[in-house]
Amino acid sequence: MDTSIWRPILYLIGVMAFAGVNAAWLGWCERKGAGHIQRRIGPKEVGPFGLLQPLADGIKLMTKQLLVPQGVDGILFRVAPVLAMIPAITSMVAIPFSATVHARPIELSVLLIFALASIGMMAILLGGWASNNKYSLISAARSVSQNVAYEIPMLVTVITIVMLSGSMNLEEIALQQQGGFWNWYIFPIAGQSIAQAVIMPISFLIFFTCSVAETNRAPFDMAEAESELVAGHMTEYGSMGFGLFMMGEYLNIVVGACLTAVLFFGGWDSPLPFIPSGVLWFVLKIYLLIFIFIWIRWTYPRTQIYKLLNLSWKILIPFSLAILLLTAVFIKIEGILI
Amino acid sequence: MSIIRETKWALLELFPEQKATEAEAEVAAWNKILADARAKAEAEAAAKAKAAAKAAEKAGEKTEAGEKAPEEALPPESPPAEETAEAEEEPVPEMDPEGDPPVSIEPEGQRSPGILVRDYRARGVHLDVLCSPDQVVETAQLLTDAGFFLESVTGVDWIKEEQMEVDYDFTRTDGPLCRVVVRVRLPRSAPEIPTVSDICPGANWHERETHDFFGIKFIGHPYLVPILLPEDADYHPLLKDFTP
Amino acid sequence: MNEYWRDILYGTKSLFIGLKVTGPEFFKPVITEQYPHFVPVMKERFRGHIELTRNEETGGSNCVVCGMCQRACPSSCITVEGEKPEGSKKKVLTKYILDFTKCSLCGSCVESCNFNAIQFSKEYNLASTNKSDYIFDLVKRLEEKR
Amino acid sequence: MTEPILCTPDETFVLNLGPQHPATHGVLRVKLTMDGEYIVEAEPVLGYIHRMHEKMAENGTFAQFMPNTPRMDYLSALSFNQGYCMAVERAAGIEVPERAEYIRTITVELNRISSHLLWWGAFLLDLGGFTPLLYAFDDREKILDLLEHVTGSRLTYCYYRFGGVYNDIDDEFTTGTREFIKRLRSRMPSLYHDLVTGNIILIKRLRDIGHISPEVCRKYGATGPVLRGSGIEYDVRKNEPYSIYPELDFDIPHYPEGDSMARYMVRMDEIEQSLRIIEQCLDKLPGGPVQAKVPKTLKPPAGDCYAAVEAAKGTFSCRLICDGDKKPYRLKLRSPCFSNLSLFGEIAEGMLLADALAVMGSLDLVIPEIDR
Repeated sequence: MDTSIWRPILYLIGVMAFAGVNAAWLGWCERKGAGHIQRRIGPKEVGPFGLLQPLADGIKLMTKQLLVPQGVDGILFRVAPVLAMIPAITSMVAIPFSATVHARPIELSVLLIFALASIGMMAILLGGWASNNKYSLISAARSVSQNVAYEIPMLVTVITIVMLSGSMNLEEIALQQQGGFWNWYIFPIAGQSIAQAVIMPISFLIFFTCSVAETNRAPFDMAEAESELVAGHMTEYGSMGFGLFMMGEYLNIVVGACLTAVLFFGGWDSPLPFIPSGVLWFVLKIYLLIFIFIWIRWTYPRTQIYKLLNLSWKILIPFSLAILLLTAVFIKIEGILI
Repeated sequence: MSIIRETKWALLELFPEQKATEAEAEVAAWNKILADARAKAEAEAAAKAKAAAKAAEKAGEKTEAGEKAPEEALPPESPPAEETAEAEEEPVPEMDPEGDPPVSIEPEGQRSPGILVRDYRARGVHLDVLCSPDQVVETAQLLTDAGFFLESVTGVDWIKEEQMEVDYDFTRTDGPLCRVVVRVRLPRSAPEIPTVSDICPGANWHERETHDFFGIKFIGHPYLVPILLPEDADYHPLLKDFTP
Repeated sequence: MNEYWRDILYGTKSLFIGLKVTGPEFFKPVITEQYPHFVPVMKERFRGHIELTRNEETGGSNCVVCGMCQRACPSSCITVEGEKPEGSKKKVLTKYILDFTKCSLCGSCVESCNFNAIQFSKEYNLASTNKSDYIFDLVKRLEEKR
Repeated sequence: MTEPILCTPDETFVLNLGPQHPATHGVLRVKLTMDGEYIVEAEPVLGYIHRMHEKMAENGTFAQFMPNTPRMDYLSALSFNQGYCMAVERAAGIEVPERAEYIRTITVELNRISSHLLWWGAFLLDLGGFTPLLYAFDDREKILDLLEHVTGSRLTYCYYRFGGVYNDIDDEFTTGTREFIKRLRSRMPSLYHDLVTGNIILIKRLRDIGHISPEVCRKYGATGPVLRGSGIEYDVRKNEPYSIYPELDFDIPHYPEGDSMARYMVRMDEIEQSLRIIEQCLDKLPGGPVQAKVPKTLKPPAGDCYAAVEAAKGTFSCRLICDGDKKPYRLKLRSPCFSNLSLFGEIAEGMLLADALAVMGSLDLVIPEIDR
C-alpha cells in the first residue's frame, strides 16, 4: 500500500469534490429530469441549460440568515444538518470507483457503509426533534420506524451477496463480477447456478426498493411528505441548514447508487469483455441508477406510513429471507455437486 | 302516489285545521269528480243505449264503477289521499290521485301557518310550509323520516314587517323530485328558534352561518360560534339595517 | 393469502406500467410556453381592461357621456365626465377614468354601451408596484395611441 | 388493519393544519386533535376568505352580481354562473333560446371536465405524486383555450346572461372541441388510468379509506361526487332536469363502496360522461338566437324562487327573494363544498393524518366557494 501523504490528501480532495459536485448538481439533474418527464423544461435561465442554477441557489442559501427559532434545542438543531452530510461523505471512502480509484480499501466496507447510513438517519431524528415543531416531530418518528423497517431486508439481501461472493469487501465483491454482464449479481448466468440467476433480480428489486426507502425518496418520502407534514424535519430550517439537508439527501442517493452498482452491476466492469472496464463505466452506472431514482420519484404517488411498514414487514423481509435461504441451499448443492 | 301529495299529507299532520279543510275540500272535489264521472258515464250510457246492445253493456259497467266510489269517499276522518287513490282507476281530468296536487292559490296579505303547493316551474319548489318556531323540529323530523335531507338553512330579514324568516330547504336523493321549503317567521326583536342540528347534523354549520349573518339564535345548538365571520364578530352583516 | 400474492404481482406490474408511461414522456418535446421569450397572442374575445374605441372619422371617441357604463359597473371603477361645448347638442367626453385596481374584467360596461365607445384591450402584461399606475385615464390613452 | 388506540385527552396534542398548508388548497384551517399520527378530533375552521357575496348581491342590480358568481368556485365558474342565471330567469319568467341552452351545456360540461382534471392533479399532489398534475394541466389548458376563445377569459368566466349567453360560438370552437374530445379520449387510458388509477400505491391509499356511508351523506346534505361515491345515484341533471339535459343521453356514474377510491372513480367516469354530453350537444346544436329579449334593467316580480344546478362539486343552488325592485332582496347561495366539508369532522375521527388528507382531497374542496 502506498503510504505517501499525497494519496490521502488527493483522495480527500477527490472525494470531497465528487461529493460536493454531486450534491449540488443532482438538484439540477432532478429538476431537469422532473421537468422533462412533465413535458416542461426545468431550470434554464441561469447559465446554459440552467447549469448554474445550483450555484445561484447555493449563493442564495448561504447569504440567508441561519434562523434558530425560539424554543428549539440549539445545539442539536445546529448539529442535525451537519450530521446529514458527514456520514454520506464518509461513506464515499469505502466505495471502489474502479480497480485503482479507491480511497481506502477496507475489509468490512459493506458494514461500514451501513453503519454510516444509520447515522444519517439520526440527522432526521435529531433535526425533527430539535425543531420543536409538531410536523417535524411526526416526521422524526416516521423516519425512525421507516429506517428500522427497511434496514432489515436491505441487510438481508446484502448478506445474500456476501454469501455469493464470500467477502464483505466491496472491492472484492466487484472483482468477483468482472468479465461481462453475465457475471453481474443482478443476473448471474455464469458463475452461479441457474436457479440463483432467477432469484437474484428479485433480490435486486428488494434492495433497490429499500435503498429508495433508506434515502427517503418518493414514493417513500415519509419524513418529508410535503403535502402532509409541510417539509417534515426541514420545516424549521432555512438557509444552509436546509441546504445541507438537501445535499445530504442527494449524497445518500449517490451512495445508494454506488452501492447498488457495486453489489449488483459489477462495479466498474464493462458489460462486454472486449470493451475496456474502468471508472467511466462505474460513473455511467451510478448515473443511470440515479436517473431511475428520479424517474421513480416523478412517477408514483407517496405511500402511507403503515402501508410502507406493511410492505417491508410482510413482503420484503419474508422474500429477502427466503432468497437468503435459497441462496444458502444453492451454494450448498453446488458444493455437493462439484 | 305522487311524492308531493304524500309529503303534503304527511306534513299536514302538523296543521290539523288545514288538514281538516283540505280533507273536506278533497272529499268535496272527489265527490264532484265522481259525480261528474258518473254523470258522464250515465250520459254515455244513455247515448250508447240508443246504439247497439254491446255498447249498452259496456255503459252498465261504468255506472257500476261510479256507484262504488261515493261510498268510500264518505268518511272524512281518514286521510282522503289514500282512500281516493284506491277509489278510482278511471282517468280523472281535474284531480289525479296518482299525480301532483294542484297549485295553491296565493293567499292575500299575511300568510297563516300551513302548506302551499307551489308551481315548480315558476318557483323551483313544490311545497311551501310555513310553521311556527316550535313546530320546526317536528317538521324536520317528519321530513327526515320521509327520506328527505336538509340542503340549506338560511335567513331573511323582513325589516318592514319587523320579522325574520328562517328557511329550510329540503330535498331528496331518491325517486321523483320533491323540494320542500319550510319557513318560520320570528319576531325581529328576539329571533330565537330551536335547532334542528340534532336531527340533521348538516344543519349545524348552516345554522351557525345563519347566526353569523342574521343574529338568529338557535336554541340548543351545540356550538353556536361564528363560522364564516371572525370569531370575535358581534355584528350581523345581512341585516338590512347593518352599516359597516 | 391469495390476495397477498395478487397484490404483489399486480403491484409490481402496475409500478412498471407507471414507469412505462412516464418514461417516454421524458423524451417527448416540451409543451410549455416559454412566456417572456415567446409572447402569446391574445384571443379575439380576450377581455383585457377597457379602452376607448377610436372613431375613424373624427379620430376621437364615440362616447356621448351617457354614463351607462358607470352605472353598469358592479365595482364602480369607472368615472365618466363630459361637458357640452357652446352651440353643440352633444356632450363631449373630457375624462374617462378606469380604476383598474377594482375592475374584475366582467365586461358589463362594454355590454351596456350602446354607442360602441369602449372595447376590450389586449393588454395583459400589467404589473406594477405602484397602485396609482392602475388609475387609467382612457382619454389620454386614446390620444397616445393616435 | 391497525386500530387506533385512543389515549386520554392529556396525551393528545393539537395540530393546526392550515390556514397555510400545502394540502388544504387555499386557506382552510383544520384544527386536529392528534394522538400521535391518529386524529382524535377534527374541526374545520372556515371563513379565512369570506367575502360576503350575499351582501354584495343585495347592494347591486341583478346583472351586477353576475361577475361575483364565478369568483366563488373559480374552478367550475360556469356552473355557478348558470345557477344564478337560472334563478333570476325563473324569477323573471325569462325563456332561454334553445341554441343558448345548448351552448350553455357545452361550455358548462367543458368547465366540469376542467374542474375534474384540476381536481385529479391536485388530488395526486396531495398524495405526493407531482407529475399527474402537469399532465392534467396539459389537457386542461386545451379547455381553457377553447373557453377563452368564446368567453374571453380563462378562469372566472362571466359568460351567461339572463336569457342566453354573451357571445355565440363559432366553427373554430366546435372543431376545437371535437379535437379536444378525441385527444382526451386517447390520453385517458394511458396517462390517467395506467399511470394513476391502476397504480398499486394509489389503490392501497384510497381503497377502504375514508368510508362515507349514504346515511352520513344524507345527514350532512353532501351532494355531487361525494354522494355518488356512496352509491346514491343522485345528480341534479337527471333528478331535477334543467336546461336541455332531459334530451341528452348520459349516465350518472356511482360506486357503492363509499371510499376515496369510489369518489375518485366517480369523477374519472364523469369526465367521460361529460365528453359524451358535449359530443351529443355538438351534433344536435340548433341554430337561432343566443339571447332572448330581456329588459336592460330587470325587475322580477316579488316572491321567492329556488334554482339548483349540478356544479362540478355538487348541488349549487340559489334562493332568490325579490321584492319587485331592481336589486335582489336576498340571495342565498348554497355551495356544495360547505356541506361536503361539514361531514369531514365525523369521518376523520380515528384516521391517520396522511389518510385524512387523502380523504380531504377526495372531497374536492374549493375554499372560496365554502367561505363565499
